[in-house]
Amino acid sequence: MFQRLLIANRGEIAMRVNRAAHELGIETVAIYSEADRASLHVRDADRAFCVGPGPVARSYLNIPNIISAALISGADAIHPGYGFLAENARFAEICADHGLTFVGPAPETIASMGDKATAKAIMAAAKVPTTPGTDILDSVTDALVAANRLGYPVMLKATAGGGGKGMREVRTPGELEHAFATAQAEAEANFKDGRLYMEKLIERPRHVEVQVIGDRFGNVVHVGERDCSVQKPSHQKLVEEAPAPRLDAKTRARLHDVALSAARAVKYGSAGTLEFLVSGDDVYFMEMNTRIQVEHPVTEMLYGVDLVKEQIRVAAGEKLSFEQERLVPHGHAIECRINAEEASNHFAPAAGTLTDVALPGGFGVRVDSHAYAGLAIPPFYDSLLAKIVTHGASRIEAIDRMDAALGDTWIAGVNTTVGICRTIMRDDAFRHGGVGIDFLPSLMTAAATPT
Amino acid sequence: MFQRLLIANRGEIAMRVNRAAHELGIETVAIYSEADRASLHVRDADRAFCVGPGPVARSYLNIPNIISAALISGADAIHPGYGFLAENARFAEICADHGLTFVGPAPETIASMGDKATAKAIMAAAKVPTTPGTDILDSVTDALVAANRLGYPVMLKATAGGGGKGMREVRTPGELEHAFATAQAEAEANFKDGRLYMEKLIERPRHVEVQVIGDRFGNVVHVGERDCSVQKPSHQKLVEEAPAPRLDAKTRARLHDVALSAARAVKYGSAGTLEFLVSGDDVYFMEMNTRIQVEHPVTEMLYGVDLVKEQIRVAAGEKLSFEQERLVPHGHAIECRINAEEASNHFAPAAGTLTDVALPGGFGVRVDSHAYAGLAIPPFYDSLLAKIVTHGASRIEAIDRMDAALGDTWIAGVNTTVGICRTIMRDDAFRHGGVGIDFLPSLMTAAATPT
Amino acid sequence: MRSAAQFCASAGLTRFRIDEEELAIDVRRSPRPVSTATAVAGDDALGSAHSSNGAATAAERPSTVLKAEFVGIVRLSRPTVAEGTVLGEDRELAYVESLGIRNPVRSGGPGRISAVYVNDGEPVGYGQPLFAIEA
Amino acid sequence: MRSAAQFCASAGLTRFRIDEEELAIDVRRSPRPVSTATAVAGDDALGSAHSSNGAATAAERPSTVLKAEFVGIVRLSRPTVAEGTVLGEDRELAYVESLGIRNPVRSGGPGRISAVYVNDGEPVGYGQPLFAIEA
Repeated sequence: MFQRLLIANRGEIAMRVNRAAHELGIETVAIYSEADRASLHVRDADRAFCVGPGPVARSYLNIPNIISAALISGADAIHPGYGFLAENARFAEICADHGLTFVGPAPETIASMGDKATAKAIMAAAKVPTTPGTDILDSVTDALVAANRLGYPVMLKATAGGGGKGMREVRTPGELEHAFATAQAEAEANFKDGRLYMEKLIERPRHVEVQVIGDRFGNVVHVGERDCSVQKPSHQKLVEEAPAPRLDAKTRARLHDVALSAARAVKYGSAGTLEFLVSGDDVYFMEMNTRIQVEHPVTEMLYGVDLVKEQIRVAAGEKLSFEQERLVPHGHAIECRINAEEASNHFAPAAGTLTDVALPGGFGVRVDSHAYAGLAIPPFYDSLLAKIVTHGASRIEAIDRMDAALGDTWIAGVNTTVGICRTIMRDDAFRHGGVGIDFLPSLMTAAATPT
Repeated sequence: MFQRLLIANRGEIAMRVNRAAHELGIETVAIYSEADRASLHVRDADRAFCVGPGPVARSYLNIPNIISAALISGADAIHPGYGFLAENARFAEICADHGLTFVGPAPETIASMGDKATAKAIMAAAKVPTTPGTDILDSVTDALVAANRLGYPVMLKATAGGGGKGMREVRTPGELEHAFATAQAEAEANFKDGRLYMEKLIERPRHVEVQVIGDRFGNVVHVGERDCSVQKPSHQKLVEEAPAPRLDAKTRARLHDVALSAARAVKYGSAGTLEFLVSGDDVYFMEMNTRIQVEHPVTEMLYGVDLVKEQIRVAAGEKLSFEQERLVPHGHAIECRINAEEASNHFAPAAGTLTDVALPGGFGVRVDSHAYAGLAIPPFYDSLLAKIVTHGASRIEAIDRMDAALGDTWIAGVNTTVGICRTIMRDDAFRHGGVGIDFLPSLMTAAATPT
Repeated sequence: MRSAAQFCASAGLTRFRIDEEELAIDVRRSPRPVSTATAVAGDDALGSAHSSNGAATAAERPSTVLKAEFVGIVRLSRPTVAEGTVLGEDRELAYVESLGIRNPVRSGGPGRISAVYVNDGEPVGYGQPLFAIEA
Repeated sequence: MRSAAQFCASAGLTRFRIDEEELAIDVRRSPRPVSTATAVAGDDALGSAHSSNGAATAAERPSTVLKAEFVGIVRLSRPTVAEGTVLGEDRELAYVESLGIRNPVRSGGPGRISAVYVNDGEPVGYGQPLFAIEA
């Protein structure tokens, strides 16, 4: 096992990794930006290094300072968390070059899954169903031909993309030229890579993803699926749950099987997630995230396994500590992301200082948070303040528990998503289960429209 | 089910009951003293009434104001939590007189279990093993005769006692007269009842208790045992766990059987606990607590059942929702009580204002707490600030998780028991398991002795 | 005990009493609690548990706040007083009905009603301000 | 963007740069960051994350704090300076060894060393004070 782990992240996920490491008897080294000097993840670690000023490019993406911090503190491994450097293949290589174990899959796996077209090709070869689509499009003319073949509506996507950037929905041939130009410009600006491809647009699908974890001996298991269909208009997830409600047993089993095949195809040796669009009985592979995800606690509560501890163990060369047969889901789990955001204003990030914080506890409630009264929220990072996860014997019990827990959540100083999450918990369509990714945008539109 | 529940308590247990009620769709009414105006339990409730000034006799024990608050708010039931009025049979009767359901057992059960001698007699009749002892002692002479019969060491106890008050250990005949007089005076002062009885002193026993819950149809189940041997010199519990470690299967089964017999003997129709002393293979009934206990979360985490919700359900006349066979323990659970106390100064209560609060979250960690930054701790009430409970696949995992979670617990403004709890988690004897009630006093003595 | 007194002072309480166990202590910040010049902004425990109270500014005015001593329903006595009503002598302004018992609220002497904080038939908690009277 | 600037000001930063996405903004509170009269109490992030900094009082003194620009091991250059050392001209006081690269720390001109915050061979984080120099 590792002696000392540097955690190349901040906030709640840095705290999550720190806890897992401490439970395993591993010393921890935190990094922080000047803006995060007072963050809990700094307090919780055994040692901490400031690696740069607030903006991410100079701190949490500052590879030389991060690697140097690992080396001078005697760390033997680096956990990247999610975001930042978590899916940066070059960073994983640099770690290896300096004798540091990167807690994640092999750099080649990160690279191939990070390129959407490559990922899709690999998956198609492994007989994983993918959305009908194209290779890289050389021109608008190519795009028009392809759209005619696939049938409208279609989606233009940046091959290097993520987070909804460089994506455009195209419903008629007339819209295509403008959409192509703007998507290309956005992709160029965000990823310095303007290449686009096209996919058939699956309308009002559900977003269902499958958690997998493998070791370096070729063992790989799935840990069930999560339904992440409740997404903001920006396609960012807000509420996640497991198991996926109202999914027939055959489709569920197919998702699990397909995810396992995919993970085996790339000899996957860490924790990862395969994201699918589900429309009726059809499942389409979207992408694979080669990291621990924000919403991993949903799966942990459902299966009673510690994914982060296991991810560290397998990175240290240990065998998976559980077999597929021993992984049994119990009840239902739901996560709400409490963000410093103004839901009624297009979820705009809210800046400020937390003046009052009381997070819910009690039976069946898990909280992962770096929030405390007095914390000034830096404007440089994402707006997640807390993840509240509830577990219940049934889905409705988990929902009612979440509703009650949100009622006991007190955060003052900034606007948060507590209110909108509560609205969702009380929404009839959500309570019925099985909503698509159009659910939350429609709900927001309805709420904004005076009746 | 009830429409509206008044919660006649404060702090974390009031919040715990409030949550359970909200999950059941019941409106809640809080009560508070003038000293608790800013308490979270007030914020969390749907409505709240101040019932008196800070001192408990004028607020949380102010029966007329509490009953009046229930009546004017349209409550149909009262949950007493633990402490305060929870085991006051007269209060339970007054509730009934006003058409309010008392969430607890029948007043007669509270009364008979509240009188230790009566309780012991009932248990003996139900063939529940009790500590060899006496009826009420009329004089020191009686006491000397009894002690000779039982054999030294013996324990003098107040028949109306609790919390270690009116209790005296007597190791030789020469100590008896003084012990009798002081125990009697203490019992008189604390309980307005100076009557004493005597029991054989079981040396260095373990404190193991069994959770039971019954409904009003005669169904009753046990929900396993808890080991509460880690007690302060004052006999107050500090760390509790389940299952009891290093208890042989036969003794464990015997405890469960005996507890069920006892609960059936009194037709027990609520949540309750039977406390036993365990010494080797011998088990001795101590007392029955006819309320939900501080440490109930340990059992909830181990069995995955919500005891408070179930307690409310059965009080409302519903049948128990689970059968004995469905109650299966998973892994191991440990609770640490985080008190505002100075452990190194005989656990003296610490007063002050909480200036910084960050409680641990994450996988396998449950927190029940009313603490937040800015809270001024009133001097009138008990010193509990937070209960941290961890669950693990194994006992050692639960302990290591607790150790790590305590390391991520930040409370500034008052002294707390975080440090001593962490010391316990790292203690070899504790980690080995099966320590007696002498464990913590010995540890404190050793820590106070310069080496 | 000292911590209790400090807490009491910091909480702005005018009086508290401890009569548990062996102790029986009654602390008052003024000899006549009913006519103490204490200003209370209202029973705001639910709405603004964290708001600082405005006692400092309001305490300058020589006004007495009569508060509920019992949890119950307040009933205004006839003739009903209002802001500005001048009382020539001690009289009953209202009573708090609690468990069927009428607990009278008296002015304690002559004065002018400067505020009526409650409506007839309203539920009140302990210590909730009912009337303010200027001498 | 404004919120970024406000945050920066409230955090007492002298300089920050955003060069993500379409923006490339470099904000400085003084034209020469290295010789800015900024007092820093020490890299106390671990020990006193909540302490307010003493910048207001110390900022009166005309002293420049040289801080580490890289994470690494600080090596004092020969001849080693100490508190009181007077420098006639710009010179290298130390270097921060980071990933095998020597990153020099220069005085930036003449002056008197008023403080040495680090020991030879000590690991340093970004922004950690190394020396204070009075002009």
